[in-house]
Order: sequence, then C-alpha cells, then structure tokens
Amino acid sequence: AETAPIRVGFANINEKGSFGKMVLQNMKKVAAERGYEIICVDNNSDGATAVQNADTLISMDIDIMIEFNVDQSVAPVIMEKFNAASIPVIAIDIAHEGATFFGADNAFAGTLAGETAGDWVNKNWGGEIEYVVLIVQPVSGPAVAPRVKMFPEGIRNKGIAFEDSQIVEIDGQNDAQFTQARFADFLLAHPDAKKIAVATINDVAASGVYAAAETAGRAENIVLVSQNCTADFVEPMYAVEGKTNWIASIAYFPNRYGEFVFNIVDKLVAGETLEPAYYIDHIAITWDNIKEWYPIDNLPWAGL
Amino acid sequence: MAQNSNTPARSRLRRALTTGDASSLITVSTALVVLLTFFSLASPYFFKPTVFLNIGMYAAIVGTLACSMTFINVSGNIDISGGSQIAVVGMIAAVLIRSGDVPWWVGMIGGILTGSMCGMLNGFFITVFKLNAFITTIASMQMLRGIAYLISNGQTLVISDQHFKFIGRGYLGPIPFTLVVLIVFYIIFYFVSRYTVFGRTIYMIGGNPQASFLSGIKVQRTKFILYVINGTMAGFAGVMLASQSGAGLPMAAPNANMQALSAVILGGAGLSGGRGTIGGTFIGVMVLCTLNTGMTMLSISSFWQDVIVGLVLLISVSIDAIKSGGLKRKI
Amino acid sequence: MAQNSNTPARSRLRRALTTGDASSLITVSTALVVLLTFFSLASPYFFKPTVFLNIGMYAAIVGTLACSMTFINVSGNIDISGGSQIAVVGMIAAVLIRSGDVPWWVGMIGGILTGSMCGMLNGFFITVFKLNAFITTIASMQMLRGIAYLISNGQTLVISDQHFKFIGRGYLGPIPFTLVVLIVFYIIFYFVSRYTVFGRTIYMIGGNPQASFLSGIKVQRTKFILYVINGTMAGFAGVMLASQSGAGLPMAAPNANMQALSAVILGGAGLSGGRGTIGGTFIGVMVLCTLNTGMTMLSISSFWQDVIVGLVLLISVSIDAIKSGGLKRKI
Amino acid sequence: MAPNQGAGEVVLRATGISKGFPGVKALTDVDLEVRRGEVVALLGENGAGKSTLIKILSGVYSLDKGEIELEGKRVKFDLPSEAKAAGIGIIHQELNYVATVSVAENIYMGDIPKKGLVIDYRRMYRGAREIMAKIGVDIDPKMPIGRCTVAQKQLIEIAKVIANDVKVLIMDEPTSALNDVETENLFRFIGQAKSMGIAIIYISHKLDEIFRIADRVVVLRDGCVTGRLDAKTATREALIRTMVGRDLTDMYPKTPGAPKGVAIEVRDLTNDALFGVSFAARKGEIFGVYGLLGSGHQDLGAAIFGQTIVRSGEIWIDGKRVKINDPLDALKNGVAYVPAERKTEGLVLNNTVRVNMLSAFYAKNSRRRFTNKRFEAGITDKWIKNLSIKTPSGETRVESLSGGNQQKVVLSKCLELEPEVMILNEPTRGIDVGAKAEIYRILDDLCRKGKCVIMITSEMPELLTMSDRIMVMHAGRIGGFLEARGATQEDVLKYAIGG
Ligand SMILES: Nc1ncnc2c1ncn2[C@@H]1O[C@H](COP(=O)(O)OP(=O)(O)OP(=O)(O)O)[C@@H](O)[C@H]1O
Ligand SMILES: Nc1ncnc2c1ncn2[C@@H]1O[C@H](COP(=O)(O)OP(=O)(O)OP(=O)(O)O)[C@@H](O)[C@H]1O
Ligand SMILES: [Mg+2]
Ligand SMILES: [Mg+2]
Repeated sequence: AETAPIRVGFANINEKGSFGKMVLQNMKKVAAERGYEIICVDNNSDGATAVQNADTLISMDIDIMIEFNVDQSVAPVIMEKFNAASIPVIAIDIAHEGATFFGADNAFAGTLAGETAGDWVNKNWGGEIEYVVLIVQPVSGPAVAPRVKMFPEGIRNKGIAFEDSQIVEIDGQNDAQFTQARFADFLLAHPDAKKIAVATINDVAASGVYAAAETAGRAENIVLVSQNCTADFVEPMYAVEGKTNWIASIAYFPNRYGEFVFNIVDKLVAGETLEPAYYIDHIAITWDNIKEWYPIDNLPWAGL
Repeated sequence: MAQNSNTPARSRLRRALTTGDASSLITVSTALVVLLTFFSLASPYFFKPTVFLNIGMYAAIVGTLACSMTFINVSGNIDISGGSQIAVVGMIAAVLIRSGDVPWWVGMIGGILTGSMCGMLNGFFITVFKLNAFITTIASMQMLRGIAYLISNGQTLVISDQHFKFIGRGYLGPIPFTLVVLIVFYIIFYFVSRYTVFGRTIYMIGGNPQASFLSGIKVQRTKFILYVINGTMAGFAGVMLASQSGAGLPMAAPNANMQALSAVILGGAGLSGGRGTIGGTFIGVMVLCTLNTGMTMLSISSFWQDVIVGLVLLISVSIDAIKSGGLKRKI
Repeated sequence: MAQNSNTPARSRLRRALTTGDASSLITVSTALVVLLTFFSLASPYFFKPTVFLNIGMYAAIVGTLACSMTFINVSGNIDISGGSQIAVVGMIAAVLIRSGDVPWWVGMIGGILTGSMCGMLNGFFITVFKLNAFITTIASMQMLRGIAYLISNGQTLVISDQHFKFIGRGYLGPIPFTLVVLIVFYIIFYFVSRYTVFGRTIYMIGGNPQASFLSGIKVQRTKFILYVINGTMAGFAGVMLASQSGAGLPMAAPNANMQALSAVILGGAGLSGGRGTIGGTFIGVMVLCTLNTGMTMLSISSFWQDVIVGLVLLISVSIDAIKSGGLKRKI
Repeated sequence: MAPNQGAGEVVLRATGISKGFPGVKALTDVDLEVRRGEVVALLGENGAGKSTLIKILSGVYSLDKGEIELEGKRVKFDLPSEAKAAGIGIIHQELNYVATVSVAENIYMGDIPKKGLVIDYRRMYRGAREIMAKIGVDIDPKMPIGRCTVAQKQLIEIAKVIANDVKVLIMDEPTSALNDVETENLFRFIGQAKSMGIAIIYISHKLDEIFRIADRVVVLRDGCVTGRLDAKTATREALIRTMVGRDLTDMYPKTPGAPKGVAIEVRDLTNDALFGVSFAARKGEIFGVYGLLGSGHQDLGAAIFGQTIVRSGEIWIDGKRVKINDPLDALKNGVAYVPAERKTEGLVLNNTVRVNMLSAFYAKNSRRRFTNKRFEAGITDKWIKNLSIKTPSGETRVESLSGGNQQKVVLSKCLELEPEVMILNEPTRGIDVGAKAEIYRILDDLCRKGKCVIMITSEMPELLTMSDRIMVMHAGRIGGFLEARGATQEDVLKYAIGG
C-alpha cells in the first residue's frame, strides 16, 4: 500500500552563492519528479551550523539525508548523530566516514586545472613559467584547499619545471575586491614577470585576479584557471569570445547534482548495494568546449 | 502629591510597565510568544519537546556569551571580540587535547583560561590606557582571529576524545548538557545581578562612572573583572563549541558576537549603560535561536533569514523606543 | 592665570601638540612614515610611483566610505552597515546596466541613489525613533546584506559595459581615476569640515547634542543629512567597486566597514563625538592600505596580517591615549 | 494687574499653560506676561515648574494646553531654533556648551556668521569679543571652551544669548556659579537691556537678587501660580511664605561650635591647581573655605578626597598620617564628600533613590557582599523622612526628582556613612530657600555631634553665617584665616583678592 512519500533531508552548502543555488534548484526539481519529499536547509559554509542543522533535520523525521557540508572536521559529529538516528547519509563533496560519497574530486579538479594551464603554457609560452600564484582562501576550510594546492602538480605533469620558490600564495579572504587589490600588489612587486600561472578556488576570486591584471595592462602576462564554472566565468568568456587569458574553469555541474544524488537515493530505496563513492566527471571548460556544455541560450543559472 | 490622579500602586505599576527594563522585558517576551505560536502553526514538526531541547542545546554558545556580555553592556562598555575569543579558545583546547600529553579536562580548563586571558587583554587596554571599549575590541577581534589561524596554520584540528565530546553533545537524561550549563550560568548571573554588591556596582558604573568612583567604587577594577569574566565565559562557549563540532576551527563562530549582542539588545540592555537584565537577555537569546530553528524548519532562504533577523531587532527596539516616548522626544 | 609659566604662544603650541586632534594627526602620520620607510627598505619593489598610485586606486573604496564616516563619528554616531550598503548599491547598478534598457550612467546614478536611500533608512530610525545608531546599523547591516542577496537570488551579476568599467579601472594619464575621485572627495569634505557652518555643526552636535539643540541647531535634521551623505558615499564606493570588479557581487565588501572605521579611528575621530579630522582619516586610510600592500609584497601570511593590523590600531590609539594622559587618569 | 511704571506694552503673553510628564503634572493653567523693559522674576521651590515653564516658552518642550502670544501674535514653537528666530533668548539652568570647540563658536552656535558659503572667522572672533565686552568679560575667543572655568562658561552662556537681537530674554538661575563681581556685571547689563526695551524673565533662588533687579514677581508652587507680587513693595517674608506655603523662621540655624581637637590636617597639598595648601580643621566646627573662581577652593575637596591626582602633601586624620589614593581610601578613613555637581558627580541618575543612597555605604563596608532590600529600604525611608525628601518612594529614579531633592539624596548618601570629616563643595547651589535651611540644619547637627564639617562655598552669606572659622584661598594658595564671628564680607574679599 502507498504510504506517505519518503522524506529526504538536504543540508545545502551555502545558498548565498550561485553554486549552492543551482544545487538546491536541481535537488528540488528531481525530488519532485521522482516523488520524494525534500526538506532543505542551509549550512552557510559553517561547520557548527551544519551540526545544528543535523539535529533539526533529525527532529523533523527525515528518512534519508543528503549532507553538503564543507567542514571536514565536523563530519564525525554529524555522522554520529545520523547513525544514532539510523538515517543513511549521502555526503556531497566532502567525505563523511560511514556515508556514501558523491561529488567533487578536489585533488583531481586541482590537478586538472594545472594540466589545463600546462597545456596552454606549452603552446603559448614555450613551456616556461616564472611564477605560479595560488589564491588561497583559508576561511573556506582545508577540504577544498586541494583545488588550488594541486595546481602546481598539474602543471608539472605537463613537463613544465619550476622551483617551489616560484610558487606564491595570496589569501583572497573570500572577497573579490580584496583579491583584486592584492593581486595588483603582486604584479607591482614583479614588474618584469611575463609568465604567471594563476589558480583560484572559485570564479569570483578569479574575476578579481583578472580585473587586476587587465587594469594593470598585463592580462597577457597571466594564464588563469579557476574552479566551479559559474556565471562569473561563463559570461565574460562569451563577452570576449574566448579572447582572454582566463582560459578555463573546472566544471562541477552543480545543476546536475540533484540528478546524480537521487540516482543514489533511488538505489538506496530499492535496497541495492552502494559503492562507497561516486565521483563527478570534472571537465575543464574552455572556449573550445563551452558551447557544448554551457550554451549561451540555455545556461543552468538562467532560471534562478 | 498633586500630580497623581491614580492610586500610587496602579500608577507605579503603569510606570514600571511603560518605562525601562520591565518594558523591554515585555516587548521581548511578546516577541518570543508570537514566534513560538507562529512556528507551531506553520510547521507540524516545531511544537515538540525535542525541538525545544534542541534549540536550547545550540543556544548555549551564543547564550553563554550573551550572559556575561549583558554585564559588559550594563556597565556601559561593549565587547565585539567574543567570536574571535571563542575561536582561539577552541584551537587551544584542541591543541592541548590532541597533544596526548594531558588528559581531556586539562584541555578544557586550558581553553577556558585562554578565554580569561583574552578578556584580560581587552580589560588591560580599556582600564590602563582608558581606551574606548569598542575600539579596543575591534582591534582584538582582528588580532585574536589571526592568532586562531596562526595556531594551526589555518588547519582545523579534529578532537576525538570521547570524554570531551560529552561537554557539547552529552545529555543528562533527556536534557542536553549544554542547556543545563546555560541555565546554571543564567541563574548565577541573575543572582549576582540582583543580590550582590558587585552586581549593583555594574549598574552604577554603567549609569554614571564618575559618580560611582566618588562613591568609593573601584571603577577600573570592576571593568577589568567584567572583561575577564566575559573572556572566561567566551572560554566556556569556545569549549562547548569545540566539543559540539568535535574540532578546533580557526574560523569558528563568525557571527556569534553579533548574535549575542543582538540578544543582549533585544533583552533591553542598550549601549548607554545602567540598563538591562539577565532575564531579558535570556529571552533575547531564545528569540534569536527560535527564529533560527523555526526558519530553518520552514526552509526559509537564508537571504530572507538575514532580513528577518534584522527586522525583528529593529522592530523590537523601535517598539521599546516608542513606548518610552522616543517619537515625541525632540532630541 | 597662575599656572602658565611658559609664554602663551609656546604653551599653546605644546597644548596643540599634546592634546586632541593635532596629537592624533601626528601619531597617525608617524605611523605612515614608519610603514613607508620600513616597506621601502624591506622590499625593492615598494618605493615606486606606480606602487603608490596603485595603493591609491584600491584605497578608493574604503577611503570614500571612511570620508563621510568621519562626519558620522565626529557627530557622535556610528554606521556599521556601510559594507552591506556597498553590496546593495553594486547589485542595483548591475541590474540596471544589465537590463540593457538604460545607458550605463543611469545605472551608475541609480546605484548612488540607492546608497542615499540606504542612508535614509538608517537616518529615519535614528532620528525619528531616536534609536541608538549602533543598534540601528547592526540591524540594517543584516537586512541590507540579505537584500543584496535577494536582488539576484545570490547570483553574481557580471557587468561588461566598457564605459562603466572606466569608473573603477580607468586612468587619467598615469593617475587612476578612482584616486582622483577620492582626492576630490577629501578636498570637499575637508573644506566643509573647516569652513562651513554645516561642518562646524557636526562638531557641535558631536560635542554636546543637548547644548546644540538648545542653541537652536536642528540636531535630528543634521544627523539625518549625515546619514544620507554617508549612504550616498557608500553609493559612490559601491559603484566604484562594481566597476573595479566588473560585477555586482552580493557578498561584496565584507570587511570594508571595519576597515573604514579603523581608518577613521586611526585618524583620530574616536567614538565619543566632537573630535576628528578629515585629514587624519585620509592618513588613516593610507596607513591601512599601505599595510595591506606592503605585507602582500613581503608575502606575509594573511594570518599575521590580521594580527598586525589589529596591533597597529591598538598601538596607535594607545599612544594617543598615553599622550593625553590616559595612564594617569583615575577614571 | 497694575501696570508698572516705565514698562511698555506686553511682549510675551502665555495663558493657561499646562504640561504633564509621565506621572507628573508639572504645570497647571499658568498665566504669565512680560512687558517691554520689565524684569519679571519667577520664583518657587525646587520642582515648582519654573524651568518647565520657560522651556515651553522657548520651544524645548511642547505644551499640552494653553497659548503663547508674541507681540500680539499667536505663536507655536516646536524647536528651540524657532523660538530663537522669533526673538526669544534663553539661558538655561544647566550649562550648555560644546567643550571641543572654541569660545566664539559656542557663542555663535546655531548662527555662525557667513561670507557666502564660508564661515567668516574674522567677524566671528571680533563679534565674540565685542559681545563679551558688553558683560565685562575678556576671554580669548579662540580658546576651546573646555579650558574655561565654570564661571567663565556661565558668562559665555550669557554672551551666547545676547549675541542675537532678542525681544525676550529668559534667564534660569544665571548667577548660581558667579561671584559678586561677575553678578554685578550681569546686573549692569540687565539694566541696559531693560532700557533698550527688552522683556526679561529672571529665575533665581537668591532672594536678594530679586529685590535688586525685578519689577514684578510671579511665584509658582506645584505647577500653579500662587502669587503675583510687586517687587518694590513685597517683603522677604511674604515671598518665602508664598513660595513654600509656610513661614521660615530661622534660615541659618547655626549654633556656635565647641571644637575639641584636630580632626583633619592637610600639609603642603600640591597639584595642578593647589600650591602647598596647609590647614587643620577641628572636630565640632564648620570650617568654611572661600575663594574667587580659579582660586583653587573648588579643587581642594576633590584633592583631599582622592578624586584628582595629588603631587605631594600629607593628610593626617585624627593624628595619624593616612594615604588617600582614591575616594575609597577616603571613605575608609572616615571622610565623606559632597561634590559640586550632583548630576555628573553625585548621582547615578537612571537608578533609584535607594541605590544611590547606599552606593557609598557598600563601598565602605566592603565585607558586605550581598545586598539586602529590606535593610536598604529601612535606611532609605529613614533619610527620606529625616530630610523630608520629596519623592514618591525610594524606588523612584533620581532623575525624576527636583534639584533640591537630588541634593538631599547626595547628602544622605554621605550621612549614612557617619563620617568624622564631611567635605561639602557648594552644598546649596541651585537649592531653594526651604531646602537650604534644612541643609544648614543638618550641617549644624553634624557639628554639634562633634564631627568636622568643611564647607567649600562661593556664597558669602552662608559662609559668614554658617562657619566657625574661614579659610580664604587665592591663586591656589592660602590667602588667610579668619574667625567667622565678627568677620565681614570685606575682610573675606580682601584675602580673596590676595590683598
Ligand atoms: N523632562 C521631564 N520629565 C519628567 N518630568 C519632568 C521633566 N521636567 C520636569 N518634570 C517635572 O516637572 C516638575 C517641575 O520641574 P521644573 O524643572 O520646572 O522645576 P523648577 O521649578 O525649575 O525647579 P528648580 O528650582 O529645582 O530648578 C518636576 O517636579 C518634575 O516632576
Ligand atoms: N525623567 C524624568 N522623569 C521625571 N521627572 C524628571 C525627569 N527628568 C527630569 N525631571 C524633573 O525635571 C525637573 C527639571 O530638571 P532640570 O534638569 O531642569 O534640573 P533640576 O532638577 O531642576 O535641578 P537643579 O535645580 O538642581 O538644577 C526636575 O525637577 C525633575 O523633577
Ligand atoms: Mg529649574
Ligand atoms: Mg530644576
């Protein structure tokens, strides 16, 4: 006999970015299509909030949990709560021990960014690099750090050599304008550098980096690869029709997270055995493939 | 006297209800009742003991900070570095416990004492150099946050000690331990504020520091003690948070200070000193935490949550202001 | 009078140098010189015209906000919602420009007027209900930030208009346009503060609002105007920022308000009102921006940067306090 | 009403003015009129409603009922700026200055002279100097007013009002901080103003002044007009009776002291304002301290009590050297102090009468760590009764008490300490005659109980009648000592000006 629909709890990463927004939208859409009841809350990119949300959702009698928490260190606490309530958990992007993992492969994404930049450098700068600048963001936590920290390794994978001393880290403080000012400082401190590879943890920070380079008239001196492939990257790319040194952003397809995750939920409900982890196929979006993945007339965030 | 047309008792009651602390208490209590009713009607999951206990469990962090912050505000001062203090405390506790050299409770006490030391830092600049409290704590907010990151070079430090876990996540029967701690704190602070000379002193120096000084009160010493108490309470809050999240997080509690301050203000302790009650703050904390949980349960977007929290604060202080004649006042 | 053993002129000079605005100005200027010297010695890239122009270019956002915020502080009030105002402004400008229906400059003006309206909101609650400025702007800070997110549902709104880009990124000859704007603002505000009745009125209501009111000054109206001015300046800052980053960002300028406030305090306008100068604030802004740039050039870890900025603030207000006898004061 | 000779047509007429504050009816149906060239004195006990009435006339408060006519036209002032523009100038009871700006800017506050868009600083400084000269004052107009003495500030307050062309000049206790010379200058100016046809409302608790300058007297009690008298014919007794509703037989109830030995000795006290002050005051005497403004007598109490920093000097109490670093040390050594400014130094205005009365008690008896409301209520009620403090109860906030009653709260705070040495700084400033007499009675009582009372005052009558001995100060040093019995004003002034 048909009973009430299965209640799925979803704690989102942070609805204040378009990334989280797209995840949320797709989750809701897919849940509705497949007949699940979904209860959505916002973790606000804060571990402590995620812990509290876990308790709130448990008190709302959910059957299955989709946890999108960016703070690795609170994972054990969260899992302890859901285990105690016997609620199965699918964890997005950050491994939660005891949960089924789905999502980003941060180290792979970082390496891919480096390899993309490496290919470009081999083609355009004859395989030479003077500096590798990593725009880090400690406030976002260590889990996502490999997205930039693996960048140098990716470049080296392409046969480009440089010393560790040529790697410079700048804290963007999760603030585009601050990032911009600091990168402008970097450029001034290295007036003669012509071959700088830059990686950022997201597209917003990258837009700051690129604005600084443009303003200083040195956009030619950098090659920039960012992460997430949101509007911040796609729109300017179309605007200049690929004539930019912000060559790529690594796609995570947040607009399809719902689809992927509910495939796992379906298996769970059907009682199938699950793999411990399901990964996204990250793709480096460049001008060459952008029309295929992000056609201008059908952008995933257009309806937000 | 000629002016009283009512009986003295009635007019005294009316005066008490329309001015000062009692008036704020009524405003904030009304807000709480309205919110509880609204969420109970709007969500079938809200009106349950487990939900309330849960609200209490997470209210402990902000509530503990708000408790001593009430004293700070009543004394005519302010502290906006509480969130950073909590972060440093959690990191120190985590470092100590993870070192494996000391038992978990040494880590706990170390964390709490770290809080006291942060309070001493603030108190030192405020009472020795006579710096403005807001300015001092703007500076220490930045410095302490930087230190929290420096301790582990930005890493989060997972704490897996099973005993330590109990502090933030344990239950005494059905009651969360943090809620018990919170209630004990409020009882103690209430008692101090109402029945001790020290409590009285806080209200006096908030009302008029110069006159208090001339009444033989050691104003600077009292202020210093208040900051140490506030730091110690941030220590307790930091330890509870570290236990609740099972880790020392350098970015911990980014909004805790603003929330605690909002709760204190909702509870009627403004910024001009000499006014406010511990009970009011408690209800203020409950209002904010109920709002958080209720809005989360209703899946209200976090953008709207910001707007609503701001509005609640603004409306309730406006009601207070109107009741005490703010509209009619010319200055 | 008996106490003056020196000649009047000498003692007046000494008085000017050891108390009040001049003293703060000296402290903050010294800080600037020390920093410039230090960074010039420590980094071979620092002491160059391009670096200074660059500091000025990015100082414009915080500098513009700090400019009018000086008036707010001098008048004995405070505004901590500036960062949120900047975010709302940028979003509105972006929406207008992206709509494609209006030319870019309409978007710019729309943004600036949005800032004025945010200022009106603050001014309204502060002057009509007579709410405390800090409390009001805590609330509006949260509300406006929420609104910034609501405008685009959290999306970044990329602005690709080439004319609009000039505002934040253009140069007039070798001079960044934003720096020109900034300097013009400071000249105007300096002039107003020194040579107009309105300017002096700000000092008076900050020094003693009651006395000003009784002397026939329209205190509430002046305050309202100050908040509108401050909002308008946040409008300019928001437009410059949107242009500089080529987008309306709902999370823009998270720390701009604290930085502007720190600059104002460094410049000598405390929080008690009646004190402070536009020139001091300008140097305060330069100190903070020089610190940021210099530390980045030296690749100092951002954790240390927080600690150092806090320390610079604390040390310079402490020096001011000591010079004006804070150590010796009993209360 | 009989028209006064020399007075012209009515300039300001207020009819049926009523005003209530929450729980208080401050004014009931008050009529008042002032004519050109006339001085109307407004008299009444503390809290009678005088200040409230003139605040209504000047747009500070809005009225509940009633009408105001200025030169025959009905007016309504919502803000002080409107009253000012209409030609009403007012000197408030409290000093209203902005400490951080210059004397000239204070004088021209609200209408600084402009040249185009820009302030005309030259005209402002010159104008300020000229205006001050009118009332015989010479202060550098560029100096920040914060460095002026209280008397200078009061004079600047007066200059501020006469900087404008006023039709009506209202003065609320303008002389409470002035010495005789300064008062004379003010009266000379009032005379000029009268002859220029300005209508003047004058409030003071100093009855002598009333007889000197007023044409008519209007007396308020509990917010109602209880009498209108002609100043030329009224007697002192009649005025007091209309004010307080009874006769005041003995204004200065001083019994001669019987000193029994030194209570407190001060040796070579030196700080920023005092230069080697030494004296000894005895048990069972009232030791009067007098000085002109700036002579350091105002700083003496604060220095002994540990409020301000002392550079050198010794204090001996009851034959023992004591170290007083802060007021608490003083309290513990049996010294109590009534500061000059009750509102800023004496009281926590937003707290209750009870809390204020016991503030110093708990500080002194530091072993009491817990408050006890019943115990406190007993003490509070005792003093409310003993000093006849007019307050609804001990739980009333002191901000809602009238000035005189606030002063009594400060006194009872000190009396409860049962001090051996009681220092009072201007104990009766701004206090009505009835309350003044009560305070004198309290001081006399203390003295008879063998306590030492040091009374610092600028009021000559109370100095001469209440003291046993007098110390006169000049320029931070001692000008001389006198036995009060038989001393005259001239004797005192001779020392005060350093003669
Ligand atoms: N702002 C106010 N709020 C409430 N009550 C007030 C206020 N101002 C005056 N009152 C009431 O009005 C009464 C009259 O006060 P007012 O200041 O006019 O007395 P006064 O005659 O000037 O006394 P004093 O001689 O002490 O100056 C007071 O007793 C007080 O109760
Ligand atoms: N908040 C208040 N509530 C009730 N009455 C008040 C309040 N504030 C002031 N008052 C009354 O207002 C009157 C006037 O106060 P004001 O500030 O003019 O000085 P004052 O009390 O007359 O003192 P003084 O005569 O010593 O200068 C007081 O008599 C007091 O009774
Ligand atoms: Mg009065
Ligand atoms: Mg009065």
